[in-house]
Amino acid sequence: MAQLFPKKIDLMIRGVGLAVAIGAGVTAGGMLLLHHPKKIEPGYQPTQPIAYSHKLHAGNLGMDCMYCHNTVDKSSYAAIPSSQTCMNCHSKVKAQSVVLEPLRKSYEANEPVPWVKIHRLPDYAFFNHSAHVNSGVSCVTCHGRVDQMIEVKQVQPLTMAWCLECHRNPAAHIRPAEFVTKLDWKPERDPAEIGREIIVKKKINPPVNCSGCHR
Amino acid sequence: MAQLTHDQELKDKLSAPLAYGNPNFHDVTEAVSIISEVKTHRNWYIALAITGSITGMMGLMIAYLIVTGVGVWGNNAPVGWGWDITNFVFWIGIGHAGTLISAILFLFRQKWRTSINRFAEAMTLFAVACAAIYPGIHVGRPWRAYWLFPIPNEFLDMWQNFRSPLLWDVFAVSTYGTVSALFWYVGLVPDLATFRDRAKTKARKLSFAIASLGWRGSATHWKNYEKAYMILAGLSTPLVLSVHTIVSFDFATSILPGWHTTIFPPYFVAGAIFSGFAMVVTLMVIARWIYKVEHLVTMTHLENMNKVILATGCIVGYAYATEFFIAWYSGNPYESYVFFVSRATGPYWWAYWSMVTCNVISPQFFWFKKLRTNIPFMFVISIIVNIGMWFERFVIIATSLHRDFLPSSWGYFRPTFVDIFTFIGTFGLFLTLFVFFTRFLPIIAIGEVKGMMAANAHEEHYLDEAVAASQGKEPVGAAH
Amino acid sequence: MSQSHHHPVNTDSYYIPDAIWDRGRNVLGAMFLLGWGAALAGYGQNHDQFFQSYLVAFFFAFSIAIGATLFTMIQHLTGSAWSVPVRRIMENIMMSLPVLGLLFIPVALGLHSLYEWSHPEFVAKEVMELKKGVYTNFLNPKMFYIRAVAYFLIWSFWAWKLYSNSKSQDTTKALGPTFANEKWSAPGMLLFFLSGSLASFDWVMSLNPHWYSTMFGVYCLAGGAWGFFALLTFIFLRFRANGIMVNSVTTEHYHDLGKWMFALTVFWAYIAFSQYMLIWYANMPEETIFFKMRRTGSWEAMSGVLLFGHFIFTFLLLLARNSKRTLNVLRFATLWILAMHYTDVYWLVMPNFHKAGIAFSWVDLATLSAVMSTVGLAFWMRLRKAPLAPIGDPRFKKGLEFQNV
Amino acid sequence: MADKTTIHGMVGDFDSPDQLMDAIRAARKAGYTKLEAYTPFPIHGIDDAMGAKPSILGYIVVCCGAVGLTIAILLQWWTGAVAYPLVISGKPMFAFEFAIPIIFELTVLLSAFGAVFGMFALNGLPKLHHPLFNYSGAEGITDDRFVLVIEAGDHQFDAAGTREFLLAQGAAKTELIEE
Repeated sequence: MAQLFPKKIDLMIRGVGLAVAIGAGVTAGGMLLLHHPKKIEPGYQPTQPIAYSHKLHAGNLGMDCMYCHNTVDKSSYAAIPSSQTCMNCHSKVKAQSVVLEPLRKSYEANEPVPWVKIHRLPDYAFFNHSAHVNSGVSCVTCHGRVDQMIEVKQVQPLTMAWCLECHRNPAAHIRPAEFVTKLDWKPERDPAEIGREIIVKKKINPPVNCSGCHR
Repeated sequence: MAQLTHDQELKDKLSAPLAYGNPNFHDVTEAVSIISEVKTHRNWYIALAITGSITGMMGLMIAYLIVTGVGVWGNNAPVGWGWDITNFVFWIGIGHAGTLISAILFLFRQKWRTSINRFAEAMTLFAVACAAIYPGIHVGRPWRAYWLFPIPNEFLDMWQNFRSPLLWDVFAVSTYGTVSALFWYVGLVPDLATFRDRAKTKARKLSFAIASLGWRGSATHWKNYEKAYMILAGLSTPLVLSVHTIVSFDFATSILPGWHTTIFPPYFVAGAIFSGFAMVVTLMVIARWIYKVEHLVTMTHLENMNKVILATGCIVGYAYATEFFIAWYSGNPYESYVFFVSRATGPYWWAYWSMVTCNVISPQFFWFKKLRTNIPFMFVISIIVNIGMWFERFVIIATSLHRDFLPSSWGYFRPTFVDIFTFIGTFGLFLTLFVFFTRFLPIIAIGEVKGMMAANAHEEHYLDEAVAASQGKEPVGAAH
Repeated sequence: MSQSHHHPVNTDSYYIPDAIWDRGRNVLGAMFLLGWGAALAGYGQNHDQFFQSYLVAFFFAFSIAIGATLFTMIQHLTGSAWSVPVRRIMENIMMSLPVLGLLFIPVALGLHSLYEWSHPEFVAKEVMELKKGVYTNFLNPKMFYIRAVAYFLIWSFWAWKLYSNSKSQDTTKALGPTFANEKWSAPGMLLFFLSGSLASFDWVMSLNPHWYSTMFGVYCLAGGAWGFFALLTFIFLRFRANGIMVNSVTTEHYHDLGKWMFALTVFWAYIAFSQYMLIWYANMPEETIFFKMRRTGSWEAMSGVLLFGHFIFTFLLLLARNSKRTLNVLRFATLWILAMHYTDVYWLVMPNFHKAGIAFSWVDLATLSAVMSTVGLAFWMRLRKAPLAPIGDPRFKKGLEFQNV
Repeated sequence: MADKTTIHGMVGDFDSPDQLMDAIRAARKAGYTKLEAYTPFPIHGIDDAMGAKPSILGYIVVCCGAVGLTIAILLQWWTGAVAYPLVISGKPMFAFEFAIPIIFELTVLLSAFGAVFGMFALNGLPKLHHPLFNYSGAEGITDDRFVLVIEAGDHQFDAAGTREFLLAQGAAKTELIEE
């Protein structure tokens, strides 16, 4: 039997093996670092059928969130305002604006404006808006400074772990109910301290078991 | 002459022959290697075409399932686990015989394992491959199947629930698959070296040279090899028990009547060995005939396997009996309902009694030596046993689920064509892998058979002495 | 083949020397007299305590005997050679079964002290409709006695058959009895497994008539087999110390006996853990009561002793190859295992009576001594009636020269 | 000898395992120390005959198993009780009862890795180039030949003398193989 391979083959095999092992380690580590959930920008920002500016309405004009989203403290769903709500003002203000053409059409045809939903939770996750709002969780906690956004985009990951972070340790995110829609609220004391007092008073106990949300 | 034949019979009865025709070491190499070395036969391509197209059909079914969703299966409420889990447990169970033969019989110094262990280990691997398909597609989103593994997933920033038996299963099955593959490969290395040394073509020589890693068979090699083999056998033995034990935990940790019973772990293990041995018999009967290795895989091997089938069949029967007895003894109305109504007399009575007939009654024929050494008969029984063991998993799953606690949520499971063709397709995959295995790799552990022959030759004189002593004679050359 | 193994010349006699036999008889006889005397005194003092302690001792001896039978049959079925030199002693322990039939009488007499279900007023209070049928048809004194008689008839017959077949070979060296025992062993395994499980349901599980576990029979048999291997090894170590069969039972055989003890340590732990985990996990009150009782008061400490002593310590002790080949380690292991097996049986039985915590009594020791010395004396008598090993077995020579790889 | 560095050793090729065993014993008696035997299957007792030390693989496996055990405990405790605590059907965040299966599986998995890769490492595999493959009859080793190589590094090695010695032990064939 003759040698099938040259003498240096065994050294080469070990070299290649080592290189592959190091490469795999670096790739795995890199993926873990770059792909870490905390590194993923939510940033979902679809184009809406009407170029509506939250900054103008909620920020500059100072309209309360609940003027339009009027069910957030009563229902599990947050209402998207109907065209009628918009027309309360826009039948007078900027009544002829080209930008608002789709709105007027929808109003006349009695059909909703096809707004694109931005903050979507999966079907298997049950979320109750009123429970959160009435407990004193501000809009800003999940939706960010909408009053500063011309076009709304998603700023929080809305992942399960992100929900749980607050459910496990809610104090810092709880404020008196009257300030829920005040997105730029600045407490004079430690917010966690205020939160703890409210938690005791309202007996708030966010669920951390599976069936709390997956019903 | 008559005396000699009679003596030989007695010797065979004391220690049944593990090879016929007194082959020497070279004959063994030749008999096994030639299978892979001859020019590929036309029938091989035909076999591959058949099994390959069945596998292809499975591929189509799985593609359809993934594109459409698990609604294409017959699973419903309340029978949320249907054929997917049934087939998963069925295939995992089949695999167990391979490890049993390679590891447990090794530890028990059962020499008859040597001719069949390679084949049985291959069966383990292929069966685990078939089984692993099911959890993958059952999750609904197979492209997320890696969420089963302990990697924090990138979207939810969460960890698996290690308190769930389903996750234990992931660990058990993947550990089992990995360790079986390693065990199989370690055993193959010396035989791959044999193939390398016999290879005539350059391509064959190079590929086996690489696969055998430069094995030389030095005393140092064998020393570490035997130690590794012993340790792997020692590890695989509890491992194989743990796999079906953990599969049984999937059911038994719940509080569902008919699932929650403490005998499940050993009962599942026995059932797995039972079905696995039956599958080995089915395949071995065909393979030893096609590849003409009847002198190496002898009737002794087949008979011993049938004895194991009988023993494990009785253990399974013992478990059925205990469950029934305790269901009655407990006085628990839910337990009684499951066993006496749901299973024995309910809408699934046909499945239940098929299971009992195939698993408990059919192996009883093996009490008779005539029947357990009859090749057509054992072939039929081995298939019946596998049908029975499939029914066992189906009965456990469907009968316990189909009667929920409220009569309003009672149901009945009917498989769809996707269920049926996927299951048939797994047999295609299983056989395709076998077709490749028998073509390219040594189907019998050449080195181990030689080792067994050397050891046996050494023990021949004990038999001579014993037979002579029983006839009141001193054996020839009794000076030992 | 010239791979000759160089063995010392085997000069063993397979008959027990009279002096040693007399000494053994004296020790066992003294134990017998003291044990039964004390046990009867205990009976006079407190009937209930006597029967409870007696049940522990009886079940301890019984589980070892049935373990011996199962393994004797396994040796026949697998045609194993390594175990032939030690098989006669296995068979001799197996032959305790007829004696245990006699020793069952006190259990039968103490029915009302032991089993709640034997009291009609307890049965009358039963609220579960289906369970009432169980009392009528199964758990009642009459059926209990009938079953016990049936068990002991089957067991004694089978044990006698296997034993006499084996003994008949000693002089004839015929092969027939080897084949016959193989034939008897196959159905025997099935029968002993079924009846052994049923007996452990009857005698121990039904102490709490509402608790049930399908695994319970396997649990008791696994523990019994474990205790049996310890006893077998212990006997051979005593033989060795007295110069009996020193060349026949070598380190190689002790190594294998050690492996069996190790394997059964793991097997018992597997069964015990599976039973515990399934009940713990499902958390159903009618099942968890069993473990709740055994985690009450000082019973919890005994549960811990079982976890660490029965499993973890023994596992680590016997894990290494060297410890199975070092006879001093092995001697300690056998005593340890026997103590742990007794603890296990005690733990199964006693919490049903002493709910607050462990309550050891001197009667425990007295009954243990009484039962074990009775079984032991019968063992000792048989020891002189036949060679100490099945010298006519066709695999005997092969077994003598057996080596571990 | 000037060319000693390029010579690997002298091959003695035997017909049966018994002849090989006798040759090994004789070679050791004759004072040879650098021996290696090559056989188609493991031969019982050959390690004793060659005076080889027992394999250390067991220790490697125990270490790997201990690592697996530790990883399994830490993984389950850290993920379940620290990083992602979640109440699931009233079970504790970490308890030994449900931790056992994965502890067991990972211990076995890493032990098996230790056994297989440890064995390859101890045997120096893969080794695709080896002086033995220069022997013209090397193919027979994986079939039915039993080969003893007395290596050139042995202080008693002497091509002619060693060949004589091997032939005297009944070698069917001898050959000097190069490095």
